[in-house]
Amino acid sequence: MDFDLNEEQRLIKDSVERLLADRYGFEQRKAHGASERGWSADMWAQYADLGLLAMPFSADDGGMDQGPVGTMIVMEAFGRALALEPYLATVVLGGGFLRNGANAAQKADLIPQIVDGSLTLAFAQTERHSRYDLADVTTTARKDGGSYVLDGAKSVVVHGDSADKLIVTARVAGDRRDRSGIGVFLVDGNAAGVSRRGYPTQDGQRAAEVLLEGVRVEADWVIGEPENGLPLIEQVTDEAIAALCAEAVGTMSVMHETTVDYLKTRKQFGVPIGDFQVLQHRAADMFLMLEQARSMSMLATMMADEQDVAERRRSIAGAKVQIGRSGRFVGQQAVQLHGGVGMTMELAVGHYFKRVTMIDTAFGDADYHLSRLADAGGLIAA
Amino acid sequence: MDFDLNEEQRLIKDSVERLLADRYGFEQRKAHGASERGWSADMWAQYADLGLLAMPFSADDGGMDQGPVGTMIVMEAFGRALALEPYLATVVLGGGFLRNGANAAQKADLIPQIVDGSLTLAFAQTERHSRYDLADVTTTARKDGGSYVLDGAKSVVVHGDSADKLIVTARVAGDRRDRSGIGVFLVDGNAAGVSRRGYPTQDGQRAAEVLLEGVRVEADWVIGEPENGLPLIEQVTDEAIAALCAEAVGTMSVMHETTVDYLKTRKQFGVPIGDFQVLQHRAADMFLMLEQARSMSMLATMMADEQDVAERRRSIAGAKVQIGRSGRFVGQQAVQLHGGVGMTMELAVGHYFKRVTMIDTAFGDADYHLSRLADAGGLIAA
Amino acid sequence: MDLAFTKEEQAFREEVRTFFHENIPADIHAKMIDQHSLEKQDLVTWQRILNAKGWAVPHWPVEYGGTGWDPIKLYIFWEEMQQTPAPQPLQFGVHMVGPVIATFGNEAQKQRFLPRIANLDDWWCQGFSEPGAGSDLASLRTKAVRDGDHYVVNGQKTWTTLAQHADWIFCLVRTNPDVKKQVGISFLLIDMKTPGIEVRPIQTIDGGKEVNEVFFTDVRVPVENLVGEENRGWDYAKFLLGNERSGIARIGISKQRIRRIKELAGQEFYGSAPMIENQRFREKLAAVEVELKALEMTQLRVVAAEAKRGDKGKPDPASSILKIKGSELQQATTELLMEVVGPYALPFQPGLVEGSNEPPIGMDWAATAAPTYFNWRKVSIYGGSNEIQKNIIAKAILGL
Amino acid sequence: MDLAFTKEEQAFREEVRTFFHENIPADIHAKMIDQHSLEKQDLVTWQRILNAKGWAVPHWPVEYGGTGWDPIKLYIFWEEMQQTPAPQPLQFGVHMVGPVIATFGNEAQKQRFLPRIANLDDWWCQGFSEPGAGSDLASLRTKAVRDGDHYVVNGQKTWTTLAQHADWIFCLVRTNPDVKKQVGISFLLIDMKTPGIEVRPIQTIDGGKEVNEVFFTDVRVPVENLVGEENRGWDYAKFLLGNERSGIARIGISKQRIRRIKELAGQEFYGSAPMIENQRFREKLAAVEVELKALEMTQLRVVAAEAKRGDKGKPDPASSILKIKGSELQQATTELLMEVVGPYALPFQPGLVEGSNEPPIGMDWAATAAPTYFNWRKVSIYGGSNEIQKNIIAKAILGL
Repeated sequence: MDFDLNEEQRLIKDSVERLLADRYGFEQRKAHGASERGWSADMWAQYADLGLLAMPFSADDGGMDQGPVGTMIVMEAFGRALALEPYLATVVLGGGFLRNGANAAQKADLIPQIVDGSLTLAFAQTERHSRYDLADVTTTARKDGGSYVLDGAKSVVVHGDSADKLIVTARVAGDRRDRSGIGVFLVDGNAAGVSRRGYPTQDGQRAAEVLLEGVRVEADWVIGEPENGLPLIEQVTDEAIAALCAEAVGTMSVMHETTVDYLKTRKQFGVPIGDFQVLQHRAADMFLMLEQARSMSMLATMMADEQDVAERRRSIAGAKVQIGRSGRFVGQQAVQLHGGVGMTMELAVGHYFKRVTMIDTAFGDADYHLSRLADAGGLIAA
Repeated sequence: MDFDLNEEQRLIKDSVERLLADRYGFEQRKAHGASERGWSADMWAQYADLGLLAMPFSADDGGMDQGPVGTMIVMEAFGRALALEPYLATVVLGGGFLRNGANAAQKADLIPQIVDGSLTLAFAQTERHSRYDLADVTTTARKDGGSYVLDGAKSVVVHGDSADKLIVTARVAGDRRDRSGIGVFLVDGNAAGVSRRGYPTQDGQRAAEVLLEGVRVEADWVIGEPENGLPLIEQVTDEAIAALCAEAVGTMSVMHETTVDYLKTRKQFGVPIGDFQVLQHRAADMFLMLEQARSMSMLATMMADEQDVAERRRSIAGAKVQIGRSGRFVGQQAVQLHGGVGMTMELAVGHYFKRVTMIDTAFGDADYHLSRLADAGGLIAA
Repeated sequence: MDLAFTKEEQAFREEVRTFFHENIPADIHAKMIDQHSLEKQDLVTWQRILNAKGWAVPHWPVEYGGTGWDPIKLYIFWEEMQQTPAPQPLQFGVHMVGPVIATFGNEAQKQRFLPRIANLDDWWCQGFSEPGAGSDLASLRTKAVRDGDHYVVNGQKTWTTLAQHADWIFCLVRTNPDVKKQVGISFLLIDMKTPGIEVRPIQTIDGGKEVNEVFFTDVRVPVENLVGEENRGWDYAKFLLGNERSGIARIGISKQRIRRIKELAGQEFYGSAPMIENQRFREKLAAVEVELKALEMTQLRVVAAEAKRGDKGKPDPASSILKIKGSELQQATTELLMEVVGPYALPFQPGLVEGSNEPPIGMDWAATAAPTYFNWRKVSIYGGSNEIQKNIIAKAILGL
Repeated sequence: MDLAFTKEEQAFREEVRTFFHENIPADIHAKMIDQHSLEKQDLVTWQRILNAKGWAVPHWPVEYGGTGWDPIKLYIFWEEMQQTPAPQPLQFGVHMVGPVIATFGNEAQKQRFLPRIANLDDWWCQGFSEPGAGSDLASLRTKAVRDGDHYVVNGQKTWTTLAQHADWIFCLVRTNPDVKKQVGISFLLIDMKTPGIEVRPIQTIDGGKEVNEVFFTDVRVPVENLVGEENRGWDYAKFLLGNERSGIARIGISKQRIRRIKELAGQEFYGSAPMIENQRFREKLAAVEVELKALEMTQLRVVAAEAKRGDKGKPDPASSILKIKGSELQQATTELLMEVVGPYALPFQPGLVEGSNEPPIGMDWAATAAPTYFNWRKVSIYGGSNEIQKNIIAKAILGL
């Protein structure tokens, strides 16, 4: 057991943090977000140069083989910078489907395009009534000769407006909410029958509603088994949740640091407000919640590729619970301790608060995962 | 709407508080509790003299017609003094069954005996596996000519060891947990077939396990309808819960006052510990929780005899939730702020903490009533 | 002690409820239910409906338009308005400067301003907060220097809600810099059309622009617009803030929101069953309802005590409980709605919040969930932060 | 970074777990599971089993009986002991005075005391707290005056756990009253058989008598029983308290309690179904498990950092997190058990807690629920109250 980064990991961490420190200030981020796609193509190219887009892929596939720890390092840095680029959508989720489910030809075709920055992806999963249930899929994929024809609607597809290709879940058999019969399909964003309506999100990113009307997908572009894709989908979303946990820790760290600084510098009644014991203890409580979240982010990282699926799912659910609760507390208190200015778009803290709030709603909020975890028997075997 | 006591109520409150202030100091209480029955027969006689034992009964029955507000006044004073006498068991519960369910002959026989202090009662309801479910009754009452024969075991019967008579719930028909078929029987404590094992309780009172083996009860001593006693049982326990809420408020008030006094006088690091802002805010939080509990105690009092049964039950459940949560917070913080000495039997605060803890477990804890309330649609109509 | 409302009080509740429901314009009612932004004209319309009925300013002295209702009736009136839900009157006039003018203003000021406040002919805003002052309100630096029969005002105010619509602003200004900070402050009424006033919006994290900065550069204010005595403004401000605190529990609003959440959580067929059938969610909701019911009783106790005392001017220090718990519960309802809306919290649709006709992403009520959650973080900050309220309880009630 | 335990660490865990389960006497194990009181002889028996195995004092320097395990193995060892559940070694010897003597004592003291601590030949208790001192430990007033080759000790200690069994007590005493309170304190070892010592039990609210007052009247202590230097006792005390804090999370104990609660809540057929089938209860439990898992990871991070630094003497200030959260979770498990036991929390059965054979009221495991809940309120008070721990975090970590 070793919580320290090795030399290579340390190098990655330093380089991504340096890049973001240089290029992702508050005003720069605002400019990136104001662009049409809502993120910076230039930064994306730089991530490619740094090798960040190659991180989780195996060396055989042209990647850097950095595993979940590598993803954790990048995502925590992205969380600290509130970076807007589709790293989670493309590298973690999209890359996750390729790493865990794709055949050799698919890998050989697509992974190099991700690595060199020329391909972005988005995961089209949520539907109007599915909420957080990954098995609740009504979009259909009808087999028609050597291809499938997809019909349905996908909702709140993060980065779905700018993605080159969409990874779409669709039902080839069974009823709504059946665990079997769900396939994973790679769909070109501009394919005939695909219409996308993009819009901004609360946290300054972008998403899309995606309509699929008679969209034809060649059988070559099915990822994994079309009759039984759910275990793959669960594996990849668990990896994505682990990544989001790390991002949330980065987000919370900044809110905590900013708040402690504010307590030291902001004066009221003639003294720094950090002299008030109640606010000192609040900052201590934030620290405690942050460190508990960091611990569970590490657990999620450790368990993201655990072979025992039930144990993986329980651990990831537990991590999401802690992240949701810590994020809410740290975010709310960061705003509260900043007072009115914490509520404005002029200060960074409010933007962090919004992002950490939206991380809670991604792939199931804290209460959702608490229920899942409780139903699965909790984290401590009886 | 008027939250002030009227002249008569004020008089009752003053007299009971004065009596308890004079006769129920810390050492005196210890002596009362150490007696064989665990409470003071002498105090009981004085309550009778003051008319406290006549409070809830109608004037026609020889009572003082003071209704739920009268009970609230007495119980809050008892809570402040941690009085040990079986007022709840005899006057509120026992008297409640007589007021709400007894026929004229039963009232004429028994109420005068309660009022003059010569009769004490206890409510034998809980069974080994019933938890807080009033319909979960397996004790049987078999009709045999003009009488019933009772068999079963009742558990944790508060003041059941010293009570002259027991009010026993037993099933005349139906299966365990059926809502119908439960009767209420008045059983002499020394009747043939009754065996009682008395013991002390965590809060310094006494209770008993009661075994009923072929106990014969004349039909004259059935209270209300033997086939359908549950609504009566629910009415009376709701009244008892309202009374317990008032007792808890008295208990919490003393803990809060004692703690604030302690903060003012106890010095550490050269200053009164009440100078520390964190402890000031904790005391403010205790005050807030106390006042919220007081408000719900008033609501429970107001609703104890509400005609709309569903609304009564929801309000009483809501009050028990607030009392449980406030009691836990105020009790735990009172001990915490007193530090080590708060954990000893030498200071009153620990005794109050234990009583308020046990009030939560009486007739259903906060979580139990929260479930009941939620299932009944909450306090605010959709 | 009689803990029930009297028959008369119940009849009164029925009367106002019926009036509100029968007289609120349908479009305004719909915006309130969906938590969409109101336009200036919406508030004007509603206020004039109330004024025509004689209910515009029921809590004011009868000679200036008040109804003479006792505090319990006033409580019922406001609670029913919140539960309708109907717009609250613009507080800066009706609840803030109006009572100050009625109590401390001279006769000319009363005649000039009060009827126009009651009819919302003048839109008022509040110039108290300044950058960097926060909870230490008295440290304000905007100064007013006497020059003939004018004051010349220079400085900056902030968090000025709805200043973009305002005809008038009431300001705390420093008229004597050489004394203890509380005793050199005056209370001025300033016409927003006076040269030298600039209003700049502050964008808040919910995407709204309801608050502003207001800059004063050599703004000349006639001395007749001074309320009461020079350098006594802090007393008037404390009077005003005390009034604000006792109304801040907003129990009717929280009740209405809980009803709305129950309705939405019952409709929504996310997952295998509506949210309301989930035991955890139902119990979370019930727990909020219990606290809200307790707070309502607490509020009524404060109101009844006030009715008994008869001195409406001095707020009960227990009103700090109303502020703390009231704001916590308002925030709790926004969190519950976030849970109901789930993944549809994410889309940012400011147009929809402002009531445009663009097609919504997801449920048509989803757009306001996250902005409301973000926006309502303010209620534990403003009006004296909850931390300040606990200081007040510790000192004024507990003597610590 | 490798967040998993190594194969060797896993094998080690298996080894100690097996040893504990195979070697703990059945009667002691049963008492631990039911949270019944242990007798003195139980602790002695278990300690000698450990000592025979060479595991009595694994964290001590190897020359005095330590095993040389790194901090992670030590963590595994203690966690497994807690989870067995087996008795914790009497901390006053093994964790408190032992390391102090090993680090600051002279050779004669080491030879004389350490082997007897390891074998529990001497029962030690702790004389730090005094009436009225509380968290301000350094304000202690028990004084020791040099008289030839003795100190004469007068004063009073309190909260002295298990002093009724003690052979020895280690005390902080004031040897110089004329300097700043921290610098006039010495660390003395006192034979409990010395004339002038009186032990009086303090009854606690759980009905237990594990703590005591200890009175010293002209107690003559040979100067050879001074540890380290005169007036340097505060340094040794800080060393000792730092050791105490990092062990105070007691994650193994909370884990074992959660297992026990799951078992009991699964058995119990109260109402229409076992408690564990109630969604609310199950989620409450899961929420505690999540926090406990997070704390375990936090503990491991602290342990690993310590292993890296190698300076076991200086506690990580992050250990304050372990104290706060650890105590909160220990208390949370006692509340969960209270919920499971329900109405059977009420009977007071001190005999059963002490292990008598009287027939229980209700379930045979019910008797300890309420006393445990009451008793464990202490864990947020002692060892530096949780409020003090937050002061430490604010100052030492956050620089506030």
